[in-house]
Amino acid sequence: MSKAVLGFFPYVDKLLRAAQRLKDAGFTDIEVLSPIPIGHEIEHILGEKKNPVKYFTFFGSVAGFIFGTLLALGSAALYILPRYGKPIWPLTPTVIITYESTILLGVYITLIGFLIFGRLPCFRERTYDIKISIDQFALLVRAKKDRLIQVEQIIREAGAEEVKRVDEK
Amino acid sequence: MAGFIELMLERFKVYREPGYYKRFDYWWAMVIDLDRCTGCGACVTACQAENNTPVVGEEECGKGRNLSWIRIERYIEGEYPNVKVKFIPVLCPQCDRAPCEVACPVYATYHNQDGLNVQVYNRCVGTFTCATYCPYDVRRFNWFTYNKKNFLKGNGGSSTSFEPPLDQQLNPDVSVREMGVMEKCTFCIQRIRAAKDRAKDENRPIRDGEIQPACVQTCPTKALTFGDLNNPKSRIAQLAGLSTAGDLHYLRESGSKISDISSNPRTYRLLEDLNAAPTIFYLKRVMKNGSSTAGHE
Amino acid sequence: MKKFLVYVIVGVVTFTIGYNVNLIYFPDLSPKQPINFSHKIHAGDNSIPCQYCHIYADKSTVSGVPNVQRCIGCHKIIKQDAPEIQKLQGYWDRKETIPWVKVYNLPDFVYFSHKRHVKAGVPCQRCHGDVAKMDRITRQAVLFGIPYARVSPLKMGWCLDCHTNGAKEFIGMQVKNGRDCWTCHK
Amino acid sequence: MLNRRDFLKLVGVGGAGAAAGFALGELTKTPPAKLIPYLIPPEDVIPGIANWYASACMQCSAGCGILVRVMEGRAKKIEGNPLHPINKGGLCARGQAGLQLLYNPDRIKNPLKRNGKRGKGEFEEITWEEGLSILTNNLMELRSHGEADRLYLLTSLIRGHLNFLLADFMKAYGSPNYLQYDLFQYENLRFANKIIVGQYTIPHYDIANTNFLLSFGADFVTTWISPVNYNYGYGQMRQGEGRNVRGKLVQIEPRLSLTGANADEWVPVRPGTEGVLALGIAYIILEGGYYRGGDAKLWKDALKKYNPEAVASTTEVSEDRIKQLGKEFATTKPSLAIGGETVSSYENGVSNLVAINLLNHLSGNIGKTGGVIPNPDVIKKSFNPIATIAKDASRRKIKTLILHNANPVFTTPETLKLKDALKDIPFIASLSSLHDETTALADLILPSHTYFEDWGDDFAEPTVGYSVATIMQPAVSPLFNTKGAGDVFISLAKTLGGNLQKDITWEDFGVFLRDSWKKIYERHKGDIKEANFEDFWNDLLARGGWWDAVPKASKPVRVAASEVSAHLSSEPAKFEGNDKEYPFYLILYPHLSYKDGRGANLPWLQELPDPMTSVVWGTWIEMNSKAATGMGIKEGDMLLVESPFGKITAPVYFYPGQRPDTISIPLGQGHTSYGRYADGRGANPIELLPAKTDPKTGAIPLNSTRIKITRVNAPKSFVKMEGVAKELGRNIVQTITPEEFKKMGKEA
Amino acid sequence: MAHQQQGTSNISYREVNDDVIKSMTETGRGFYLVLAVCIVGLALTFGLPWAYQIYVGQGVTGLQSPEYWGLYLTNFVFWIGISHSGTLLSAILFITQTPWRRSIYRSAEAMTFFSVVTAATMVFIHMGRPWNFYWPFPYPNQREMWTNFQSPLMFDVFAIGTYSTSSFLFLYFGSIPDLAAVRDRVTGWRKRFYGALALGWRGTDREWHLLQKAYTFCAVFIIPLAVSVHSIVSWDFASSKIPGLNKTIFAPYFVIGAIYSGTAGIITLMVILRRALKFEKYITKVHFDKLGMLLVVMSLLWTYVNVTEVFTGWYANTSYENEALKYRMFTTPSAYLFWLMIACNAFFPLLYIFRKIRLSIVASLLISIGINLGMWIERFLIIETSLPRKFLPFMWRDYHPSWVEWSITAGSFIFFTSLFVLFVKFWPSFSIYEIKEDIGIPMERKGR
Repeated sequence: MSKAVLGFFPYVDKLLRAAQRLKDAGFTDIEVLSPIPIGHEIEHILGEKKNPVKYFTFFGSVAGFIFGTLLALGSAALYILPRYGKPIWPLTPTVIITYESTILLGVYITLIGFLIFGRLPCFRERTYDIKISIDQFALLVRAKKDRLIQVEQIIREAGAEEVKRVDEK
Repeated sequence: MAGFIELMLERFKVYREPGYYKRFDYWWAMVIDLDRCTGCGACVTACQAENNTPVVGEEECGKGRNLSWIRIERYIEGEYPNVKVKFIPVLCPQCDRAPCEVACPVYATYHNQDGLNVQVYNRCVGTFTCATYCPYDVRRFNWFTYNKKNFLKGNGGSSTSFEPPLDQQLNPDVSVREMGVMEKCTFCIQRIRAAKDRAKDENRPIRDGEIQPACVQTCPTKALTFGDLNNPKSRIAQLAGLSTAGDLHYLRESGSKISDISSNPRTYRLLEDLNAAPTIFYLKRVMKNGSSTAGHE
Repeated sequence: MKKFLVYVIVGVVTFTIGYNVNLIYFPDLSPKQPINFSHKIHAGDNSIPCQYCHIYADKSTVSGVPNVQRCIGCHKIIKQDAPEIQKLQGYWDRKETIPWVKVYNLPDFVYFSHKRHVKAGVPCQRCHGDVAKMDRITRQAVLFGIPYARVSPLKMGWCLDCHTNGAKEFIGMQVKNGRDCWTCHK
Repeated sequence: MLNRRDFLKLVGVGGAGAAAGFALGELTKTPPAKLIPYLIPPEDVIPGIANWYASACMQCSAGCGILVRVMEGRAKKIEGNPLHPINKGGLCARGQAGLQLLYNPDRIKNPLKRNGKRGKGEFEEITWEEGLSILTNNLMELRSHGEADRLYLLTSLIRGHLNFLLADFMKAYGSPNYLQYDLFQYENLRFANKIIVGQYTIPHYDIANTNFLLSFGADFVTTWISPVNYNYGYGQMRQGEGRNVRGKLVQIEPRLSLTGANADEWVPVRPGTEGVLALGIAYIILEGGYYRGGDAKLWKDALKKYNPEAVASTTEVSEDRIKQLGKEFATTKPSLAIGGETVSSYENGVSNLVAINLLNHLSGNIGKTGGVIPNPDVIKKSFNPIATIAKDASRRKIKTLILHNANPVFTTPETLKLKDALKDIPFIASLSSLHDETTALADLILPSHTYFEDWGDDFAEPTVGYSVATIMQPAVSPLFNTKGAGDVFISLAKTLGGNLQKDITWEDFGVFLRDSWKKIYERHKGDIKEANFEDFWNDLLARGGWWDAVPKASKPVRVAASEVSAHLSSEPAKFEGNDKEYPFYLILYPHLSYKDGRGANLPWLQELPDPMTSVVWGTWIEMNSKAATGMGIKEGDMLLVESPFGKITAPVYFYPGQRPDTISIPLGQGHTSYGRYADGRGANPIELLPAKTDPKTGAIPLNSTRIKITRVNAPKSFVKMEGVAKELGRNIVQTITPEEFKKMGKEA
Repeated sequence: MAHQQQGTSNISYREVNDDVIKSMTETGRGFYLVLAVCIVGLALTFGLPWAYQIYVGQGVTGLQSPEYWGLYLTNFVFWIGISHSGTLLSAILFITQTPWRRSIYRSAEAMTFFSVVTAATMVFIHMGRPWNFYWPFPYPNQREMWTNFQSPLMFDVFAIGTYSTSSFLFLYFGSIPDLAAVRDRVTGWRKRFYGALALGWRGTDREWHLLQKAYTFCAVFIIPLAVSVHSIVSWDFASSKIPGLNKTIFAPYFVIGAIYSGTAGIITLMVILRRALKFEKYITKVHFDKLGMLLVVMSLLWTYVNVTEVFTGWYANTSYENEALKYRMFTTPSAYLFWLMIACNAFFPLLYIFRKIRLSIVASLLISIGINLGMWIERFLIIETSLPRKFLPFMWRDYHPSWVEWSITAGSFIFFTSLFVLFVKFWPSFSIYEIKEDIGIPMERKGR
């Protein structure tokens, strides 16, 4: 169990200021909790986030493509029933099935990727405050016990309305 | 691994074959001589007797829901006194490139090795697509459970389609179709099956003329002929003017008109321009004043 | 309120389970026959060939139940005083037919020909199990005294098993057009 | 969370649910199917394998041979007997539908005794013993009163050995009144043939081999005399094997029938003038010098008033047309002229038919292949008896009437008052399989077998130039508690005693039939050559009949002009009703599927679309749309049709193949007591007819009145299967011209 | 971040939460009334007739030979069409970062999902043997039977399956932050319910980042998917040989029609929601203005493809096409419908050219309902004037829908409405966080 500091800001520019100062002071484990995405602003300060989801998208689509092709052609070969004077393995209809399954698995696996990297779903209690979902922007800073006071100080100075220490489970 | 790839390539070649069958085991076909057909309707009743097609009653007939697998279409041209009446029996022509086959999502209809367009009743889920796609309107649907439905309502009487003891007539070789399935002419496939069974017992191929579907059998004028088109000596091959093997190959491979191939200038196929390649060959009716349409050169 | 809901849910779920358990695990696989006819005695102990009684098996789609005359033909002499034979005698004297209960039943849309299978050399036991060991005909397959499956499930996949390649193993013959739907459907 | 009590409750609920589900599963299980073995296996029956029994079709009087497919004792299908010379394997829709007669739900299942007022349809079931004893007692009483000749027996057309048996029975009983009745008995035709061909029979019209067929209203494709045979002939005539000329068919009739639809030319003649037109053609033949006989001069004199101008004005057929027809008929060899039901059904039917037959004589078609081939003589049938019955009954001459499958009440006009006359008969017994209109008036109903359940035979008439007999055998065991008519009469004879017992000694009809066939065998004729009768009999049953394919050489008949012209009338047929009040000619014609109405109780036939109109399940009125202009009539409207004698209501169908001054209505519907499929359906146009029968032949003239129509508001009952009957240039039924066809033959 | 004034900037964040959550938690009598009407109506017009149809058979419909396709298929195409705009529009506007999207897209997406569901039920209602509904799905089974992937109906199975699940996921993932917001405000069973749905969302920068990325990918996928869905539906018809159906123009024709009807559907829905939930401050006239402009564009496009469709038939000049066209355009009763459709879809929407009309809520409502009526007629005519004029004139026969079909058609609308009513109650029907984005990021110094 470690300790962390949670500071609430009503305004984003104050939060950004606090984050910048913390960064300058050498704190790295900074998390922002917000009711709306403020990704662009915060990325300037905390650095660009990696986006691993795109690989999921790519491999999901490829998997969907293969799945669709195999399903359409494979099942046709399993039980040979000719129809319409067309081949058992027609190309045009297969393309459509493949197209749809590419999208299907693409979407599914993208979202699975999002869940995995977003560490969702997660139902154990984590540091949170219901104000965040309304209008409060919060900075969650994890640091060694002895430096917490410094963190509190920086956050307060930056203009936080409320600062509290929380237990990080 | 190399073997597997080779196998797959080989498969690919076979499965990319249009129509899949290079040659049907038998190629059942029918020739209908319109110059002989009088439109008497014997075939319609014979079919109904053979294939357990229910009677649906006046009301349902009025909705076009009669289940006869063969019908006589009658076209009248002209006004009194110059009236031209023409008849044509229409039944499922077992198209080689049947539009219905591609429509079914569950494979309830497909093409078998005998060149028949087959309907598997108990696989049908009833999407109606095959019937909609069929240019010949020969597919028929079981709108009700006919052996439960009283079709004489309003006329005082009460009767189901197979009112006992009428049900004792039902042909055990043909299933009684359930509500909600599509059905159509099978070229009396139960007779084909029986003939194959017999031929197998006697270890011989099926003889020409051995199989007669109910309509062909009963036709008083012998306007209908049934047989194996693969056999160039068969009666139908002769009648249709398709008596060389080359003709047949050409017929299967190309979408060209039968009049280009057949040696009988009377041979034609119904709605040939739709390119469904039906295997019923009609022989043109001989009629004074010619056809009302430009059917010939 | 909430409890009631739980009860309803539990009730419905168990009801469904009970219903399906009955249908799946308690079908009448070995119905009681009007006469306790034992295939074990006839086909097993006395090694009477199947087609001695099921005379139509190689001629027709149906194999045929032996007619009463045929039963009586032997039992005029054999074991006349056994109680079950007395029952048979009773039917014969009253000129009644015996209402045997069907064990193997195929739906109306299936075409099955005993003749074709018998002529191809498929042993009867392949589908009907080792009737020579059964006192009463049963579709319940038993291993070490524990019922575990059906003798033949009579499902489409099971039929197809032989019709594709399986037949090769035991009669050395491939079924021609085995996967054509209209081989078995009508 | 979950305390003990709750847990137990849950377990309880769960257990109860599972038990209930299990119980429901048990309840909803389908009971196991039963396997019922034979007690003693029938010899030739293998379950699952069909047996075919040869028999004769009794749906009309054509006498076709059939094969009945029987599985496990039940008939499944009828097919034409390919060996049979009449139908050559073909069968018409009515023949196919015979099965529904066998399995008709409205068949009489037990003997019935009348239980209320006559005609009310109240009957009680009795046993055969009771039924037979009622009839026996009645007959005994009649005989003991010395009134044996007051027993009348009225049957449908029976031509086989049953006919002999019944004749024997009636003779031995002492009554001369054994009558047979059918609406279409073709008596007029027989009469006309007597004059020209010299035989009181219907000859064989060799359509198959003719090159020019001139048909005067003969709808031989649908119902006329022997449709399957003529259809076969038609097929051969058009595209027969080894023919180098395609036969031509010209149809002369006011309403385009199905045959007319298949003809190369249709001549819409004014109704009733067909005979005149025929004589006009005869005039051309004589004028053109095509007649080779020595008495040409006499004929010319006799026919001189039938010059083309006069004929053209009477018949409304142009002079050129008449000349062209005459020339073509005379020059095309072989040619054939036939006169059908339309022509025969005018008031002057006989003279029309004589005139038409004369054409055959004049162009030398009689006795020639492709012409009129005389048939072997058959037993002379009774005169069409309906007027007799009506008269005798109303004079209280009839004490007891036994009916067998005859239904005159439906097929005679109301104006003949047959129904009232029957009410005067003290006792009516009916041997019938079906509860028809006449049977409904009976006091005692003894249900008879259908032709699938009974022994029997049939001598086709007309045959194909040589004798043809068809055998019937019980293909199925009787469905209901019925008996064959032959068996009934044999057992009656036994109980009645006297002469009857002496003459009729067989134990049942099957034995009688076999004995009778022994006599035929002993003549050693025909195609079946066997050393002993057993083999002969087996062959007969297997083949379905006996025939002697050697045609008899016909003797030339002397036809004298003076004699013939006595039978000719130069006047068009007369129609009842004046043309001001009743503007339309009425043409009644037998329906393809019901004929005179006998097929109306078979649902397959009800649902068979009429080929010309595609109407199902009802009656309709055929009318040219030109005639309807200005009357505000739309297709499907209900019309009230009135003649001076009666009226019916039926929907209208606009039919271009119809003279505008003529209206046609098919027969067959409008039953009041003929089972659930026929009752209350459509209308019976016979009700429009006057009380007239032909004085020479007793035939009922169907086309003898004029009618008027008015539109009425009545519930519509009009179902037709056609959508639009125009091809719209879609090349659906493709054709080539005869000229092209001829050229084609040369190339090939 | 693009930030436009939409007349919402004076609303506080808290107010947004309050408004949306109030619409979910505070239930007035009106809601129960509507719900009760919906449930009863559903049972009477939808459930009972369908049960009757299953019990007696498809014969209770007016279907017949050759019109084997009737109102059910009309409804199917109609609902698939309606489904189009929701997700498609949402995705397109999302990618193009169009700000006025934010307050309407949630209900538009819901509309998509529910109309796809409605369309799917139509397929099952249309089936002859609906108890075998699972047979067209490819899954391993003891029969060793697979499905026919050549069949246009199988394309449908795949397209609709993909579309419905994808658009549901699109809807759901877009709502996660809002579900979390709801979770934070409610108590009791609702807390657990929304807690589970929110998946433990906290709103960290990482979560926001990933969500936005994933959402963008999905949006990119959804656009071609949506286009393919209605093309595939059109191939059900176009891959037949039937005159009037076998047309290459069908795919764009259907897609344009679908977007058109979908957009009109959104307008109708917006008007109703705005009134019912009193959300006038979020759905402003600006939205109607923009959607109105879009409708003018779609209307012109629709007119163009329709004219093309008729032209191709006219130029084909075969008996088949001529008769089908004649039947559609000049034969009663379909001619009435045809010209009504032209009026509703080609002429009335042109009124939107006037700004006054665009800003008039009543006019918008009327025109959008008119468009949807017209689009329904279009689908009806496509099917019901082509099938009765197939190749063999002897089989021509007019189609008369039965009361069962009409009832189920009405029922399908109630079905859709019921689903939507429940959605409004159980789901944040406006995107809380995106409206907040619209309001703007709170800064101490405005304008930064």
